[in-house]
Amino acid sequence: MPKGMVVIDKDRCKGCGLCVETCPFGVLVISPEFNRYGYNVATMGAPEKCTGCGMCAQMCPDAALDVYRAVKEGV
Amino acid sequence: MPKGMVVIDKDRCKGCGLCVETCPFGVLVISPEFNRYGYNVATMGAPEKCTGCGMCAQMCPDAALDVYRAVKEGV
Amino acid sequence: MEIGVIFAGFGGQGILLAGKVLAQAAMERGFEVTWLPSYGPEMRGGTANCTVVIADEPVGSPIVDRPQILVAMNGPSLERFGPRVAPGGMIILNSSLVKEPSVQGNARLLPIPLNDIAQELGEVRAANMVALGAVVKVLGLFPLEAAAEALAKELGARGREKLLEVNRQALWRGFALA
Amino acid sequence: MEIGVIFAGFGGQGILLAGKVLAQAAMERGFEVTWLPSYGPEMRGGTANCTVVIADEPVGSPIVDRPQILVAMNGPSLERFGPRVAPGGMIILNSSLVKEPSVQGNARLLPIPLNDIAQELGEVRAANMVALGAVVKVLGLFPLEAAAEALAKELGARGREKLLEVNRQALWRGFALA
Amino acid sequence: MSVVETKVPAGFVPVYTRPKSLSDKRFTYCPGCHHGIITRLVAEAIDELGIQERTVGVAPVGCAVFLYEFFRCDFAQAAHGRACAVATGIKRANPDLIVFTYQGDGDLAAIGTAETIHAANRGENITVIFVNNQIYGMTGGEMAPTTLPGMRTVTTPEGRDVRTTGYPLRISEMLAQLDGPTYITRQAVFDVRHVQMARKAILKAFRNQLEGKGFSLVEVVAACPTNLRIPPAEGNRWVKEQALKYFPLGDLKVRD
Amino acid sequence: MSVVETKVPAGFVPVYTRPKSLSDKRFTYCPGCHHGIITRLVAEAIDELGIQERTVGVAPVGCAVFLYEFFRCDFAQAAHGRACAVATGIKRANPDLIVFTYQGDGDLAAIGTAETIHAANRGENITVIFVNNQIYGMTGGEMAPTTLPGMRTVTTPEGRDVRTTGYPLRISEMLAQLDGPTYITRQAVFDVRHVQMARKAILKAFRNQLEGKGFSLVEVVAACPTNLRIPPAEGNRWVKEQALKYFPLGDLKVRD
Amino acid sequence: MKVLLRGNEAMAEAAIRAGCRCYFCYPITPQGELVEYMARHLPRHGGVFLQAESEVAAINMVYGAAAAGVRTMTSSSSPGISLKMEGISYLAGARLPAVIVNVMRAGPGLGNIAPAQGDYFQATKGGGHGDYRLIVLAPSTVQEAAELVMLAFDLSDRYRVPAMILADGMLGQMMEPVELPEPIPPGRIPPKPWALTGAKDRAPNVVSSFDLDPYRFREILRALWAVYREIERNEVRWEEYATEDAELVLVAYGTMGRICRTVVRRARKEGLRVGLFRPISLWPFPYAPLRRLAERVPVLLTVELSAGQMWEDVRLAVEGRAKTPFYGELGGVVPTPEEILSEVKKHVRG
Amino acid sequence: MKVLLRGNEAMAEAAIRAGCRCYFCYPITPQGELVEYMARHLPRHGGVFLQAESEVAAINMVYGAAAAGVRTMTSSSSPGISLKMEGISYLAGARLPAVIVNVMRAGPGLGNIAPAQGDYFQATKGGGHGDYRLIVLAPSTVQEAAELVMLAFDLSDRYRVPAMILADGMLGQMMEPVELPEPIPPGRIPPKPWALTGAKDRAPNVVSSFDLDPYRFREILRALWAVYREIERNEVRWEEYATEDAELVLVAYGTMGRICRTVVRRARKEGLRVGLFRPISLWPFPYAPLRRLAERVPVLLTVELSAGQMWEDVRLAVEGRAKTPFYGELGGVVPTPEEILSEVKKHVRG
Ligand SMILES: Cc1ncc(C[n+]2csc(CCOP(=O)(O)OP(=O)(O)O)c2C)c(N)n1
Ligand SMILES: Cc1ncc(C[n+]2csc(CCOP(=O)(O)OP(=O)(O)O)c2C)c(N)n1
Ligand code: SF4
Ligand code: SF4
Ligand code: SF4
Ligand code: SF4
Ligand code: SF4
Ligand code: SF4
Ligand SMILES: [Mg+2]
Ligand SMILES: [Mg+2]
Repeated sequence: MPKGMVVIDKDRCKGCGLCVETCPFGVLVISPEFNRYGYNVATMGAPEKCTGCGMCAQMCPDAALDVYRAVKEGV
Repeated sequence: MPKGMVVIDKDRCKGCGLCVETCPFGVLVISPEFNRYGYNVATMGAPEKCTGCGMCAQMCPDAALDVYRAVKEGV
Repeated sequence: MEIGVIFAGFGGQGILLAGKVLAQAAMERGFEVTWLPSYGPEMRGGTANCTVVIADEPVGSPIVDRPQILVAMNGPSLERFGPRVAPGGMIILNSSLVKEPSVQGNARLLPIPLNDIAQELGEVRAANMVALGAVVKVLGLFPLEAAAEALAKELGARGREKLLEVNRQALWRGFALA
Repeated sequence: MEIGVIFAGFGGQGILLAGKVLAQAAMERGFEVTWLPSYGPEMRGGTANCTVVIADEPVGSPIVDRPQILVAMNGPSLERFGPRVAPGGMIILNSSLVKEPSVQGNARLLPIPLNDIAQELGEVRAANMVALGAVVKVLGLFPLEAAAEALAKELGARGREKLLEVNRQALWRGFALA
Repeated sequence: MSVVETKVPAGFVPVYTRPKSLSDKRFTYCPGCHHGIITRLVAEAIDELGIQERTVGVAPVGCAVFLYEFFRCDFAQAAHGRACAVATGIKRANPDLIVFTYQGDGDLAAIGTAETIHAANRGENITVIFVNNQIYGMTGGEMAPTTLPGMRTVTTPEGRDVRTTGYPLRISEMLAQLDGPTYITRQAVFDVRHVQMARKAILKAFRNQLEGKGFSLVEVVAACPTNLRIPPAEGNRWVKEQALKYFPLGDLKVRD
Repeated sequence: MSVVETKVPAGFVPVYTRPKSLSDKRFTYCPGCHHGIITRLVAEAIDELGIQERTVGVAPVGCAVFLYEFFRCDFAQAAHGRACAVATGIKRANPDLIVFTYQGDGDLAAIGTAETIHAANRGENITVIFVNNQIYGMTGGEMAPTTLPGMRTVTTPEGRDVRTTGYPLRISEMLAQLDGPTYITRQAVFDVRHVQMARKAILKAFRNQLEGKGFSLVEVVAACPTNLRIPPAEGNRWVKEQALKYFPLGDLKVRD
Repeated sequence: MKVLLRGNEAMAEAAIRAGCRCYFCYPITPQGELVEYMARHLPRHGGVFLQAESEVAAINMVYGAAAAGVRTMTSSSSPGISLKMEGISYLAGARLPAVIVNVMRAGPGLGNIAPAQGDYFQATKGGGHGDYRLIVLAPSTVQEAAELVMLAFDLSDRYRVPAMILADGMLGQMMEPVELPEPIPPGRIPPKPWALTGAKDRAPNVVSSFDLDPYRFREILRALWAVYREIERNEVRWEEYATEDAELVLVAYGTMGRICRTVVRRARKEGLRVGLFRPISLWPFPYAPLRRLAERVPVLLTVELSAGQMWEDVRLAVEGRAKTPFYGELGGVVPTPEEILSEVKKHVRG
Repeated sequence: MKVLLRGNEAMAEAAIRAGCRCYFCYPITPQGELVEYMARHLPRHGGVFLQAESEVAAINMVYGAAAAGVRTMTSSSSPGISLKMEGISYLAGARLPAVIVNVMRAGPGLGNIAPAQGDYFQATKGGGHGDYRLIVLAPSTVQEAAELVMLAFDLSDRYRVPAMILADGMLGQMMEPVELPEPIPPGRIPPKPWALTGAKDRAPNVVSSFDLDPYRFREILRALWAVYREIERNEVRWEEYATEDAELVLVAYGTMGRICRTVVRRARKEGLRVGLFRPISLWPFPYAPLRRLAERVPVLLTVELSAGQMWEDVRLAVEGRAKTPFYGELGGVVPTPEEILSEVKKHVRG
């Protein structure tokens, strides 16, 4: 299980790519998929690498990202 | 003959007394005479003391004063 | 009945106050009144005037073209308003300042040395009340006491009660001289 | 005769240009025309549209409630304008982006894979000209050459002459497919 | 609008979730516009201070005109440039409210110059968020007072000529000179570190108001990729490499 | 109007005569008002530079509203606060003209804040004479942005309360921060020495324009004895002892 | 008890008694005493007096205070009112109650400070942009000025439509005896559930005049115009004096209304059958009563301190049913009763 | 040669061709292209393009440039025009020629950017204070927009009265073929001996709208009104279309004028005798021609993008001689020819 996870609200995402630029681990990519507003939305290209650091969400201009971190085992 | 001389435009003078305050030689006074606008106008109380320094004119807010200086003899 | 009174003079001569006291007195005695001052930068020209209308019906215009009474506290006021006084009207003239009245029109002239009288009373600023006393007499609409009461009220409102006595006397002197 | 054409799509799909070239071409061929764009922040919503009216009398309203032709370059445009197309009118639909057209009204549907064709031509941004070619055919008012000339003029004014050839081809492809 | 129901996935805890004081409405900003980040930071501050139920926002005319749709709090939409006057009216009428304005550089530093300066000088106990993107975004990219020298806009087609249109106006520096304001700071959001700093500044600006300390203004140097005609990521670089030359970051006035 | 014919008396030479660029009209200012001195100094500068025939003045709304009657040069009467915009229009239309505005503190620093700042920021090649008498003179003595703390005015009957109305606005200091202006200075006229300094400053401000150097502003801290309700001589002392505390004299910006 | 007050002071005191608690202003003659009175008295009643940096700022502060649900007012005179046009249009569009006092002076431009009535169109037809109306009330005595200010606050709250008092320099400056209206009981101000008080236990409130969608905005404006129609039905006010048997009726408002009253008295003394129709609400304008009058009175002479502004409404009301001559003065000149009377005599004989 | 231009661009180009050499603006939709065009082209003609800090500043810059004797213009849209009201009143009072373009949008308040005609009163009756008038010209095509801009400069100079072009968002945004008018020959601009050019070899000139003395100011205004009367005699402009035998005439201006032209064509096709009266000069309003029309046409249906503003002028012209129904839209909604036609059918049958 990856350490982190990002939930992308596809209808909010405008495919600006700032999250992609920001993610230090190359998790996110812009997909060729259009949303209903005609934008190519962000998606997790490499979900396994996500640390749940939240940096992507801090940069997202559309508040389209929620970030979660795996509960540490034993905690 | 005094060294200086001040010509006061009585209709302009509003009797504010700034010239009186300013004159270093106590030449000017506010007279009890009213002008047509109801102001007690400035006048030369001690014309003989006037040096023609022009300070009164520089302070007059109504540009009511012209200042002259005696032509030095032999010049 | 609708009587117009104009008070006019230099700024600082208490022109507006005199008018207001007259209006107040007339109001207290049941008349309809208006008081209209000159206003704005005109007042900084060094002159002031106000118009009081006293009537027994609601006053239409507070502006009076042909006043029955003019109080001219100085020369320029006489020049400006004198010719406008209604035929048979009265000009109360401050003869302390205007020695040789130039304009007169069809009005009667009542010269009173307002400043001198006030000076005598020890308060040159009471010249306006001397004039007002004379106006009340000329009007003949209500007793001088009405003006004195109104004056007391006005001075009270301004915290100037101690000036009351001398102003009262001024009123009486003016009343007596008119 | 008064024919309304609406071009609609995403911003960046060259919607306004396609409309303008159509208007220009029609004008040069002696028709009365108007061109009216969507404007203001609407354009920042990511969509754009424009309306061209071609007529043989002075055009009244440049707004068209019931267009004869709609070019829907994407899904939302079809949804928004599709139902408005006049009975018997024509919808030129970008089937590259809209696979399963949902709305249709009483109009005929002409699906053309605009993006794919443009891609084939090596310039995806020429999809608008593919559409325009189809419009000119459907209209049947003037030869495609008129549109090609107008296009040349427009690209010239923008200093984009080198795009002319591919756009010309796009026009022809659209014309041929309609 | 279909909003994805964000349930916390099993085995995970939230690190970042959409601020509660934002409504469900999609932002109307362009892709990659810094307005979106700044709007979100304001919502985060309101959440953090728990003041949503007593906050009144004042929306400008500009790309943020729809602000009142984005927030779950009371809002007034102000005439172009007059947000500080409107905020003054609200705050004076009801000092218990937390009142903020959110304004662009055209709004605040051109048409609203007088209202901004005098509200600041009076020390109105309000919070001002000032988005300096060096352009009139909403109207299509005209020169703003903050436009950089040589920058092309639709009203400076040859680039801003400082000889005829002047230099970029640093209004925050001017405001910092006044006795009235409590807190004037300039921030940016072109990377995460700066987003975090901007977030703190906005928080402080609201906290000042809660503490009755008076006028606080947070300027955020921002990018308008649309009118710069560059992709969003380049907008970040633009701010960092171009805009900051004229608009250095940092606190300009802090009174404690 | 009867103007005394000033013939030079025999055996005398003139030391000071009424400036040629003044008309015969009496000033409408109150006795002892500093406006009169400042107006005269402007006329002296115009005389000295010999520019009367190409000078266009812009009169404000305020006690100097009648300025166009006092000068023998072309004049525009501007809407309250807008003199700098009007001057901009004139100068841009005809750069050969020498254009100056003359404005009160209500005019320039309250309602005209934006016009002043932006003309300065653009570096308009005009000359601004700014009479800061800490009051709205013409309308009867209301608080100005420059009114001193605690000072009683008709709109601050208990004295200016800085907590609700702010501190005196030092707009010259704000302007001096801008890149646009060439020359910003603060002068006074409460005694002959200061009159002379003010005179020089005004001269310089006009000369700058002649040399195409851009925006120059001379603030003159002045007294309005009427609304201070004090005799004129005390007006001088007021400036010296009270006003200068908040408005220190001197050059704020000089670019050569 | 009657007190002698200036019109400006009476309006200020009436506003305070009407519960006005936020007053924003910028000085201008001839309404200076209103500003001064508020500065002196409003704070004592726990209200906010704030001198703004300009008229533009003042009207937008009013917008803010009104949005916050407080009774609020601003006052100015003609050029200052012109600067408020955008703000007033916003108030109208956002459905905010507020009172604006215009103590008119002569225009256009800087003009002068003498009384005039040249802002009638601006007040009644919308000097700002877009389709909106203000409730416009025109007092002709100081007494009425006080009463109409109180009424203006009530109507403005009731309909959520800004109200304007259209006075002039004469009315502002003159003193007259006034019986001041009682201060309103606290409960009289209607609840304002739409006000910005913090979105606690309710959905957020928004005060705005903006809707990008023409169809939605049309609905908003239709609702607004429905309110205007209601006001037109309910709030028309006017006064008639000696009109019963009149052969000529003077139509005049405000200061000219009171002067024309004197004209009527004098005319009657001379045996002329002259009456007066004095609109009190300029919007809604008393079209219907005036039209009724026109059915039986052959001449309606409009008298204004303007080139003929209300005159247009008179003609709209009359629509050719009677003669509608006009007598006006420009530039701040106030005609005397004699001048008006001699105008009257051109149209009617004894 | 015809070119395809937006209304906004055509107006800008026409201004340049009319010799406008100082243009001051503040951006606002839907007139942005006018600003942009001027920024791009005016400097090339040696003119001054200056983006001001606000609409208030812009109109006062116009005041300055006009005072200096140069042809000058500003443009804006409704809320921005409201902010110019004081400045426009000053221009009028100071007798300065200048051209103001209002590309109207829906109001009141921020409203939206769709086309509307809600600023008719503001433009024609004086949205600013005092008794003044603007020459108001309302184009209905892009071609006419260009021509009327040129005319506006000429008339404004000739009479020393500011002129306004009253357009709307549709006309500003749409493209249409235009035959651009020739640039004016340099000599066409009349000499301006009153302008501020430096008091060399002449007495000083003063540009002002101020006179404290009501009697003197009255004289100034009487002179101004004499000019207005002259303009009313000389400069009334309108267009009639198919009115000869009409049983119903549509009265509409600008954008609605052109749409109503389509309505007339369609109505005629259906055999309905419908015509169009299109005022081109809104001030001076074509009262007399409309009144003549009312003598023979039973129904004059006014159609506006407003709650009924020009309608009042129509009724003033008609004074009961004909029926004067009204059809209007609010909020930026533009009615279709069909909608208007069905309104027409309520009043006329085939
Ligand atoms: C009085 C007025 N003038 C002009 C406008 C047009 N307008 C809308 S937004 C805007 C400027 C936007 O620029 P800015 O304030 O920098 O905000 P941004 O869009 O860049 O965030 C202007 C001029 C208006 N709505 N009202
Ligand atoms: C738009 C407008 N607002 C207000 C006024 C009224 N007014 C005239 S002069 C003035 C202020 C004068 O103060 P200041 O500028 O300081 O000049 P001063 O008289 O003190 O020299 C004001 C507010 C006006 N004429 N126009
Ligand atoms: S930053 Fe946000 S809007 Fe931009 S691509 Fe990523 S998720 Fe989408
Ligand atoms: S949470 Fe961190 S690691 Fe995961 S996608 Fe976002 S930025 Fe990358
Ligand atoms: S300074 Fe001038 S105005 Fe004052 S008293 Fe002297 S001469 Fe008269
Ligand atoms: S010139 Fe000098 S000495 Fe003579 S009166 Fe004036 S100040 Fe006094
Ligand atoms: S135009 Fe610029 S500022 Fe406005 S939303 Fe788009 S990117 Fe942001
Ligand atoms: S009121 Fe004051 S500033 Fe105005 S003229 Fe009088 S003294 Fe001078
Ligand atoms: Mg911006
Ligand atoms: Mg001052």
